[in-house]
Amino acid sequence: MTDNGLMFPNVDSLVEQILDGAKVVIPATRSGVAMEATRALVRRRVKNLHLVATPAAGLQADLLIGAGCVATVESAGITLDEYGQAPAFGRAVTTGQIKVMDTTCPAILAALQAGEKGIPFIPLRGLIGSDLVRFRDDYKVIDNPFAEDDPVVLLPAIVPDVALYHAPLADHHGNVWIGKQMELKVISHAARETIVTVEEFYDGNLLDDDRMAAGTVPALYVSGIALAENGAWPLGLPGAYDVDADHMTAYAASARTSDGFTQYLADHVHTVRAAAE
Amino acid sequence: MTDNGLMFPNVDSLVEQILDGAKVVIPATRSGVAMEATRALVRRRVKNLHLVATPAAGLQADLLIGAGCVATVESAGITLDEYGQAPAFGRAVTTGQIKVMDTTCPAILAALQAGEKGIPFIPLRGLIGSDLVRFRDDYKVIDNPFAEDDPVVLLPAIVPDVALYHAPLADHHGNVWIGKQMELKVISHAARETIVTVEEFYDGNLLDDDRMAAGTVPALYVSGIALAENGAWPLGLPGAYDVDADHMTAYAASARTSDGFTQYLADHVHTVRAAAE
Amino acid sequence: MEYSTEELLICVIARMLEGTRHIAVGTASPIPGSAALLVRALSKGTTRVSVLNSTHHQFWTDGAMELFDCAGQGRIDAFFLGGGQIDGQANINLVGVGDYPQQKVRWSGSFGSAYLYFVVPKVILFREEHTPRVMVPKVDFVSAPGVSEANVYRPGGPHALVSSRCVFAFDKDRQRFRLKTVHPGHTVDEVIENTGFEFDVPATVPDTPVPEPDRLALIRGSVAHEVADPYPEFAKRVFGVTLTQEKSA
Amino acid sequence: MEYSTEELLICVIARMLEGTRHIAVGTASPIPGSAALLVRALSKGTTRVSVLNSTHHQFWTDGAMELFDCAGQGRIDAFFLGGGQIDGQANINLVGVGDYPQQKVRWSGSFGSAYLYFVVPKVILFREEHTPRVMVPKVDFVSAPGVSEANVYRPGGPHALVSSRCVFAFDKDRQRFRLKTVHPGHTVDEVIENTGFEFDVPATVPDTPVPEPDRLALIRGSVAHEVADPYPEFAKRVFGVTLTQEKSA
Repeated sequence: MTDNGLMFPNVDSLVEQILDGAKVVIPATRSGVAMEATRALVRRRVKNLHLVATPAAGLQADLLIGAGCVATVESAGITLDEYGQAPAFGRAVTTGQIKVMDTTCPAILAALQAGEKGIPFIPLRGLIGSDLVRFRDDYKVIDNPFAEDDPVVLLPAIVPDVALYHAPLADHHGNVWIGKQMELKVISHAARETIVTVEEFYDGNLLDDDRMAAGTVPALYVSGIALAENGAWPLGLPGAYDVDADHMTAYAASARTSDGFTQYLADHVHTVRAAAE
Repeated sequence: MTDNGLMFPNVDSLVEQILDGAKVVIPATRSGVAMEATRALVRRRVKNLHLVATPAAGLQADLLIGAGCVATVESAGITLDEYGQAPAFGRAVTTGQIKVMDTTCPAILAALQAGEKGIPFIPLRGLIGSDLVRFRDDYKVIDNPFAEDDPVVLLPAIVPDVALYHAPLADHHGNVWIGKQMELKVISHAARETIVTVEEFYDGNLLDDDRMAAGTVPALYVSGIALAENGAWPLGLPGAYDVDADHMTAYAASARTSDGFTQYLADHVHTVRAAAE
Repeated sequence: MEYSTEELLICVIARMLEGTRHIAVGTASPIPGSAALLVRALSKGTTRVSVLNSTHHQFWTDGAMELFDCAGQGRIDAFFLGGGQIDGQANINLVGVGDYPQQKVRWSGSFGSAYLYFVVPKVILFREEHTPRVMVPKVDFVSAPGVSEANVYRPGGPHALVSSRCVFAFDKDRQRFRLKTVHPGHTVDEVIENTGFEFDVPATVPDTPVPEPDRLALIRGSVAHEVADPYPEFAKRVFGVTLTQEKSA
Repeated sequence: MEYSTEELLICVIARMLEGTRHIAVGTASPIPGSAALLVRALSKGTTRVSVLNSTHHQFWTDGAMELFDCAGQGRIDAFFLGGGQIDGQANINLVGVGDYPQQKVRWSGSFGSAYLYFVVPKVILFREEHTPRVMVPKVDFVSAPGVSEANVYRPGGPHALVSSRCVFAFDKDRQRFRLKTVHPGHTVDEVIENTGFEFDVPATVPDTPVPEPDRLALIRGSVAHEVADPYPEFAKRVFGVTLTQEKSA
């Protein structure tokens, strides 16, 4: 193991890398959400984040929005899935507290792939005639130069400042194993920095075994790693553990009101740090 | 194991799926080249193939071109690497026997990714001012609609009829393991049909193990599989075996003349079938 | 044979999907998901079903991009969409009620609708609640339009709208719904009364066929167990089936 | 201390690359590859080197796309290109001699040049053969142009041209080469005579510095062993090093 500067002693020091106003790209609910890091960001009172969901988000976005950390959300959907609508998100939209850049899943994914490729924009079929295009000044409809009378939407590339996610494994070289959640590869490539929490460390080099390498994000893209056992809790981590359904049900009930949300933060976000201190 | 119609008893019956005139996308020399299937195609005297290299090719293209199977080659390079220039390719170009659609590696890869995404075209930086753009009527330079005075090249999507490659493993469900050769995933997605030879079969389902799934092309994309031990010979297969350097040196020497090339076919392509009959 | 409303709806949707090569099912669609799995069971394996978030009924290895890329390649033949609001031109609204962006009620968002509605040949709109607040004259926000100008690339689009009261077929030429069948126990007048948009009503509107006993048996047997993987709450509530904990290696 | 031409060239290129964050090396570049590995050894690990086709010196897990995507992201700071022909505007030709397409001599093709030359900040042109047939007034085919119009997106471009006779620096403003140093044993007149294109010659042209002994030791030690993985023939010929067969698991 070399001292490559990538290893952080804890999640709180790791999230110091994410600055106020950063454009932060986050995975979908079932892809490995860095919830422990999210709680650390709330404790740090990060401000004015621009969240980009890959391509949708849930509890993570709802917590950050409710805690006042978010200025803008770019997403195809924010939902607690079977636990209902995302209550803090709903409140923030209806009160105008945040700006929402509504879009459709493949648009956000294609725009991130454009960021990955270093191309300025990417076309996508569909969308034409939807209000998503009408309200997105940054989407353009052009005539396909390769055909006659064929309108097509162009999406500008998304280049986030930071990708933040939770993965099953990292090795001491800074390589991160994401399995088949290939959209995490895309966001790691597209973002300038990639900040990761992991369940555990892997002995050896993930790149030395082709079976592991196929699902690995090389250290080249990684700016910081910290250990966070159960780091996606109360969400699940594919292949490792399931969502904590009771906790999600309780969150959905608490967060229905502003007071309930504040109480949830006190009980599950702020107190943890107090206990650790 | 279900009778899913994907399993072919041998390579000769497998390559019957590739019709004269097909647009066939092939991998680069070190990514898993279906050489045994290529010899079967030469024996079958397939005609007028349009080869698309991902993004360059070598012995496979040279053999098919020399044997008169190819009308068009779309590639960033055809080379025998350390064994020298591709002699049959060179002859075919200087005599005008084949049409070459010259391009640069990332252009062919991006155009295949456009095929994968079902988008009609994709932009790419670079290229402007090169003769690649001048001689490719199908490439267009437009003004980036998202910036002022910013010319950018647009490449039309490539949707091959067939992807043909050799992989380390397939399971009996028709899933194919490609490891980290992710461009094989791209061509399997982009092409209408995917035809694969494999070193060996894997017991169980490759999709059931997340470590394997990350490097697996699902059966959804696969049209036919046949076993071909040493199927990339004389080229290498990543993680399995190296290139047969002596054979490559001998090929490069033989193929320097048309007669030598014909003799090579007789010795190493046609006789094999005679021996098997 | 007795049947539940869910079982009726599963059979209705399954009938529309027989012979389909590849059906994809979204995250919040247990009834369409069950219908797709029923069709697969009936097809003896020739129909492929990809249930998002299922451990066992999906074939994706390329992350969140793959469903959409796969649809763009023309490899997905049927999909389901819903809507907080649906109007008579088959426009759907998944975003919210009131003037955008600062709406009175905000829902989760448009998800894949604005793409899949264009590229999947057979999109079935499914919404159990059939009331004037859902079936509206004009949606407040068009997440995905039901119809497009002739020059817009659109191999896909709406095929039918299935609710707890009836089945509408979508007529692409007339750009309107036509009442096709009314579920047993419901009436044409009731449908008209509960629908905010205008639609065509033929002289006779047959009843929706009731579930065939052999299909009910399949639904309650293998389908119920298969659907418990992606939709455990649904399987428990409707079929009384609980999946024993079974993890992939 | 005695040294070979290869060792001189390795040191020349290494001097241009010190402090570079990430150097990528193509498939047919053993001398630049050795230079990059020398820089890495000198950097105590802060320089990253990605050698294509190497088992041990590359970090790619996203297939053939990754090098180019990575360069497009601005994560690759230096790369090497060659050319069957190179002209005085730093245009390179990897395609062939004569009128395209039915050329008299056909080479392999342009590979990544038409992209990487635009997006990698420091591109070093390397071609050992320094004769009028390589260093031409105007290339027959522009695989990748040395210079672009002001409005063309081009964070990258040519930094220098290294041959077996000399080092040229490229002057972006004047769009020409300037003779920077001449290798020991060679002369300015010889360079002029063997160069088909015009270039600037300063009043005094120093000799190319000879390899430093500590660097020679590194080259013959760890670098020779590391370079034997991607370039076994080269390592055997130049350093007499053969890699013992060592396969990754």
